[in-house]
Amino acid sequence: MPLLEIESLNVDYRASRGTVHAVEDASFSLNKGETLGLAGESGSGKSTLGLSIIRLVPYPGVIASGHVRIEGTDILELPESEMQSIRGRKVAYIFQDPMTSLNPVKRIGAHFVELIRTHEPNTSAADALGRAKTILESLGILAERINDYPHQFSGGMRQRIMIGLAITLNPDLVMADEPTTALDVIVQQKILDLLEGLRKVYGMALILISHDLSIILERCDKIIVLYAGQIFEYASSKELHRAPWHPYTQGLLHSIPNIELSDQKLSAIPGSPPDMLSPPKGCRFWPRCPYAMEECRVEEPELIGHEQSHFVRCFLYDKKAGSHIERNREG
Amino acid sequence: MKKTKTKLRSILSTLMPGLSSLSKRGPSGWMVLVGIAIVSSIIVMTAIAPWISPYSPILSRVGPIRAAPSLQFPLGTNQLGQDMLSRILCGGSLMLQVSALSVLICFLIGVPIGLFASYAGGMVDSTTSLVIDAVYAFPGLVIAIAIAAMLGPGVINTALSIAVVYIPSYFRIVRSQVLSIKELTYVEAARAVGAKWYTILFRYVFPNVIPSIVVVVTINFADAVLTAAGLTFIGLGVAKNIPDWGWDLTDGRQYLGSGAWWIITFPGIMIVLLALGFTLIGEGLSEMLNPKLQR
Amino acid sequence: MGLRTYVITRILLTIPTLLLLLSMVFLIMRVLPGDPVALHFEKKAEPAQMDAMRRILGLDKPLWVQYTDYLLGLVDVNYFVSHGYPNFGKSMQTFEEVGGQIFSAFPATLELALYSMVIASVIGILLGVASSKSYNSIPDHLIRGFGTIAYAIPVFFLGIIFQLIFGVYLGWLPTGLRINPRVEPPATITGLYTIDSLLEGNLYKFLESFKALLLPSLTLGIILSGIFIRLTRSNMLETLRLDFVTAARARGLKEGTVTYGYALRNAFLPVLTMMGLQFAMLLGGAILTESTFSWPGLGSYIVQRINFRDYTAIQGAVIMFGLFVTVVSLVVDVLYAYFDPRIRL
Amino acid sequence: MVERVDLAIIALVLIGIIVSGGTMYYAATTLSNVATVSENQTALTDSVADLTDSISDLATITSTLAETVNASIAEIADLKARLAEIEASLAVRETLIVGTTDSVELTLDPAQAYDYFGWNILQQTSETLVSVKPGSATGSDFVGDLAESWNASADLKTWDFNLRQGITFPGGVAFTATDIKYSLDRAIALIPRIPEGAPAGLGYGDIFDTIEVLSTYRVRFHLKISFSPFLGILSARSSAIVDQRYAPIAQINYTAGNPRASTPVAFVGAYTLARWDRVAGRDTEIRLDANPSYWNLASGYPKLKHIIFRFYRDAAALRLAIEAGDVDMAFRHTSPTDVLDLEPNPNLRVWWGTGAQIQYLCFQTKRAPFNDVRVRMAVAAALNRTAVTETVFLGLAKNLYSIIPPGMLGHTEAFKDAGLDANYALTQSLLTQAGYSPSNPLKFDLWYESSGHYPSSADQAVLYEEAIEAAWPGAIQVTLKNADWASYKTNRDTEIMDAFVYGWYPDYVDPDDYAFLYWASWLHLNYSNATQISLYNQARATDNATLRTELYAKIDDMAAEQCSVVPLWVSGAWAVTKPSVYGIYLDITQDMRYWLISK
Repeated sequence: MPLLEIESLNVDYRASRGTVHAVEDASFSLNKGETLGLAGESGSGKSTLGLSIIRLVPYPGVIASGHVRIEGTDILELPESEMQSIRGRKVAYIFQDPMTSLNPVKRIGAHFVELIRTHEPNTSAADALGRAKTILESLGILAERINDYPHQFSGGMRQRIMIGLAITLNPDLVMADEPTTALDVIVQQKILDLLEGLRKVYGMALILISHDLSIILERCDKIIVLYAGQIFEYASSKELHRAPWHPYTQGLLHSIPNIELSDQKLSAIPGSPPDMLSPPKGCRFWPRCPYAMEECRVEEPELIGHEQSHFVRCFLYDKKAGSHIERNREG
Repeated sequence: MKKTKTKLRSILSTLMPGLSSLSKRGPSGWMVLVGIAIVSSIIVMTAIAPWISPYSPILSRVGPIRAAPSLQFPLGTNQLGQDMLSRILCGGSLMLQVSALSVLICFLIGVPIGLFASYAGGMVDSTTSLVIDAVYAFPGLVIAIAIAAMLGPGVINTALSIAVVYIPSYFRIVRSQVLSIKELTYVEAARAVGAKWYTILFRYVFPNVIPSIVVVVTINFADAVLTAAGLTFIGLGVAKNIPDWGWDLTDGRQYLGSGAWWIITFPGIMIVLLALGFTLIGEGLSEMLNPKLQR
Repeated sequence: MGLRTYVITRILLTIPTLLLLLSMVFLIMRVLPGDPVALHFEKKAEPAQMDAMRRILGLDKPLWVQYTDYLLGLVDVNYFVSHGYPNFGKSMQTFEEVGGQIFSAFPATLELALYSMVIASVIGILLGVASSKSYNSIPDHLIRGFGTIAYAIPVFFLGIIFQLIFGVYLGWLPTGLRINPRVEPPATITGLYTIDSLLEGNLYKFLESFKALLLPSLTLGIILSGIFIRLTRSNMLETLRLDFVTAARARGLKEGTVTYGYALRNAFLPVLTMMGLQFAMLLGGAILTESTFSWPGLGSYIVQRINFRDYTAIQGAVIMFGLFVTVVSLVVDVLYAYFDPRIRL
Repeated sequence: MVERVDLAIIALVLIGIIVSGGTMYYAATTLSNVATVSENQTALTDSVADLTDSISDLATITSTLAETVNASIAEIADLKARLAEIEASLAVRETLIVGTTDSVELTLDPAQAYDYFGWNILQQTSETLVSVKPGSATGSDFVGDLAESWNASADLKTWDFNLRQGITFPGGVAFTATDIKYSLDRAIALIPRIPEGAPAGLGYGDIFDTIEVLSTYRVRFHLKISFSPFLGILSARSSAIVDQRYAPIAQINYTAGNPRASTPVAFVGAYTLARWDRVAGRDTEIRLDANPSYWNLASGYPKLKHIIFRFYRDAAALRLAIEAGDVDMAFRHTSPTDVLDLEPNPNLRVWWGTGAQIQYLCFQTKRAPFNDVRVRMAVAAALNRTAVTETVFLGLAKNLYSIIPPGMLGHTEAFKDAGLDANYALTQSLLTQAGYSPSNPLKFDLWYESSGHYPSSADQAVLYEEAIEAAWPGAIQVTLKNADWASYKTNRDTEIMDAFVYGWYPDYVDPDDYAFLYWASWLHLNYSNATQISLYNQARATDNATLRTELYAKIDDMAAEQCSVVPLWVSGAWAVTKPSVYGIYLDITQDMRYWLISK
């Protein structure tokens, strides 16, 4: 049984000006210890997808339909109290901006103690503090700083603390939403390595959410490419790297500088993501797609798969599952 | 509920195009709409009062003294046997005049001072701030009372005494805005290309201040109404031969004990409504204009 | 900058403010039509008598002399030591020491202000939090409605309504005065009846004075709570959307902890400052409340004195009010600095 | 780890909790007391029943019995104690609690006090040589208090008094003629230093010449002028006798700062001032205790041991207080509406009396339009007094057609006889003579005082304006203007008011204290009339009642032709008490004599 199983999940934002389908019919699954990457431009709904896994879609978002199963139990049916006990203990979430994700008026220690004692009520504050110290140590933060306030730490250190908080109760699944975008490049690598290392040590599954495909390619086993709330492509990172199917994925890959290909011409995808309030009819990518065809404008492609490892949402590939022979592009 | 909403919307949109767009702005939009509805209907009522009021509002003994509401006198009569309904219909004009005047004065004085002082900065700014804060840090009503007593009764005098109290809040809001806008890049840019200070002030800064001023104006309207009522309550109202909710409210008090609740209740409600109308507009706007609250 | 230096500088800064206020009032009073001298004579007043009275009141001196005399009086240390309050001069109408009058009236106002502040903050914060939690739902609208209406009611109108309901029809609570006329007021220690009666250990008196205090402070508190609800709500809405709140939820913390420990605790600081700013307004409301409830406080004092053109009394009261407000805002600032770890004093 | 910011919220909530908690606790304790008592008693009866049933567990039962009995006894005793304590603190018996909206203006020194309430308190604590007999209709029949008998010389310039003997000040010092001399000399001596005091106001300087002690119990007054209302002056509070020990001749109260510090409390009155608290220049509590050495104890005065005054801000509050039974008596002022509303109330009793407070309309005769007597008369004729007395005062004030109120000698109906009341025909003809018409309307400002110095003055003004303009629609345009008392007085002195309403309250009950209003210099009406003044002085100089009556009547008649000052109404007087209170005299003197009251 997979650790995480998402089935035809729909998340809507019900704004006063209309409804936005932030996540549309998303289905995938994740096993213990696996790493999954969620790639996509900002506004592609990757964070929403991530948050909906712990049922924290921000107002006015609502999970319209679908199932999110953690170890088989559908968390969308759980009462809030049980949901709370899952958050942080089974599933941990690391946020994009470490500067703002700690309570500015609470000491670092307090964050840990609070977390531990919420989930393990019969731990004494002292023990909890002890555990916090050791974790900080393991993250390379001096234990005596446990009584400092967040604003006294640098961004990198705060992200370490966030990671520390995430792994304190060694959860089965850690989600990291753009964990490094707010940090400068050198720190980024350090943080990612740290995450990697911890993951190996504790054997957690990891979902890495990022707009930066390159990071995901090098860190994740599986990759999901999201566009305008839809899964466009879903494959193992090797597969994807070798043969990206969807024109959008290809576009993304072309925009990554690659040392191996010396004579690579970098190219960005023309145009910009659609207005989610009124997405284009048919395939949502066709306005920007170099291979756009008649049917793309009319009807919406489905996610079709070949083998269990590679799925794509594009008319360039035959509806008949099995053959992944590309149709001649002239046709 | 829904029906009435749509009905109201259609009415308003025919009344004034653009209002309907407000109703799309969620609850805050609706607050503004309702506020506008209340205020405008009161204004209209007061305007047409002379034609629709059944009796002269100041003619005494048109009926028995302190008569309870009846068919002949729907809102009863007061201690002089004047018809309360007529007085309610006409009684708004004074409040409206006073509040409108005081807002005008506040605006004409507070905004320019705020703009210039804070734009000039330095000594000018700090000294004006000191003075303004001195006034601001003080219970406005006391100042209003003192000045009202000094100037003596009268619409303009009352308006003035109220204005003095609220000028500081204009100054402060304008100042805070200007100080932030001053540093914005496009203002910097304008300065860099050598735009004159007044161009910057009025072309670039002022337009950005307006929204927050609008909020203050509406809130000020509400406060002016309340303060005017308060001054009358303390005995600094205008002469008694003009129908005024404030006076009726104040008088009504001494007839409560003998059970004449209608003398005080209706003018009280009217004042609350008027203030409420303005407050709704103000709060709605401020919520709409507050970027932090936009979702 | 250490806390002490901060406080001291703040206090020093209030001096020019107060001086400014004083000078303004000093001038305003003197241009007011109406003459404290004439007010002493109901009918016949020969010029000689008028001059005599003018001399007695010290109004025969040139204005600047009066002003400087007054200022010198204020800083008269010996007087302060002997009387226990600064020398505000003598009332121009009753010839009593203004300082004494003010300090006998001040506790009433303080007590009223204190209780209404507590009521306002408790109502304001609790309802504000509640409505922000249920953003855009029925309870939210109801609470906002309450807040807006509360803000729009003239304070004395609400007071009169309360008197009518609780005083006249139900007869539960007294409609005026600080304590039931049949009860001896408690011995003055703090001047706050509720506290003094407790210090006296006389619960009967406490109950009586508390009953008397209930309606006025409720009136003022409710009016004020309107603003506090709005403040708390908007600040909570802002804070609730910050990352660390979501992060806290993502760590599975109880909703209560998240709301109060995280959101409110951060939203509270700006609310605190605004409360400080609202204090002046509270005192303004207190004036009307006092005259509605026959409350013998500084508010009704100043109104009554303005009618008598009692220059010295009004100057004293103004200084007192100004001092009160500035002290409160100072306390608020210090509290803020103390509570917010990001600000180091 | 306690976070700092917690404290803020906690602190806020805590205060709330403490306060409400305190109340809860108190309520709980009292209630539980009562509850346990009844519980114990039921338990007791039960156990008695058990006793009869079985003797087996007699021991236990007796023990419980003992316990319960003891317990209940203890509880009851406890409750009794509390009750007693409360009662004691209230001292209900022999105490009259008076609610009022008045307050002593400044001091209780006869040489300075010059306000109704101050005088009213002084009247309880001090004595004068003579006073008006309670219930007197005319206010001119005097009885001796400190004086036993008196006689005046023919020219009314020399007055002799034989004093009552055996009267002592509190502390046993005997009262003699020297005290009379001392007290009045003091009052006169202080005039220059207390220019606003009553002696100055009543013109002691112009009346008194010298005071001569003939013997221990005989005193003689030499006057500068022949002065018939001299007994009136002597009955005024400013002529009250003070105790030399407590009222040094040089003492001016306000120099002492605190008026109480220097207020002579030991007079020879029926009551002594036991307590006088002021907050912010307004009385908060006044308590009078019976004077153990009062000269008239023999005849059973004062009837009550204690008089306690409670002070309310306004009539509305006072009405609620008497209605709720917080006070035994409400005097000065419940509004006409309220008093009429309370009259049918079986738990209350309303006492009616004669008023002497008057109001009148003044014309600025210096300039147009009112420099023309016809215009003054026209407006006077347009006034509708009845509308005001009936509508505003609900009939509790009476139309006044003479400056001298009814009951006093010299009172006439002059203005009515001259047809100067709601006589629109006269108004129109007079205005036509003066050249006014709808095409050339008469315009003037009508001023009223708006800070509550006079009762419901705004409502009156509205009615006056209405009546005046109704007299000749279109031809009269009145602009109603108002000012607070301070400004009103300034306006009076600066003579900017065309026409204004003013009031008068007597210092002593005699036409002499009213008639001069027609030409009073301090009204700044620029009106004076030698004939009237000479008539006035003649009336002063004789004690022949019929002659005086004629003289005052003449003055009134001339006034009705001149219309410098137009009398409007005279107040009524009333007090509201609980039915158990009696002995209240509301006569023309306006004095409330508390020593006559019992309950």
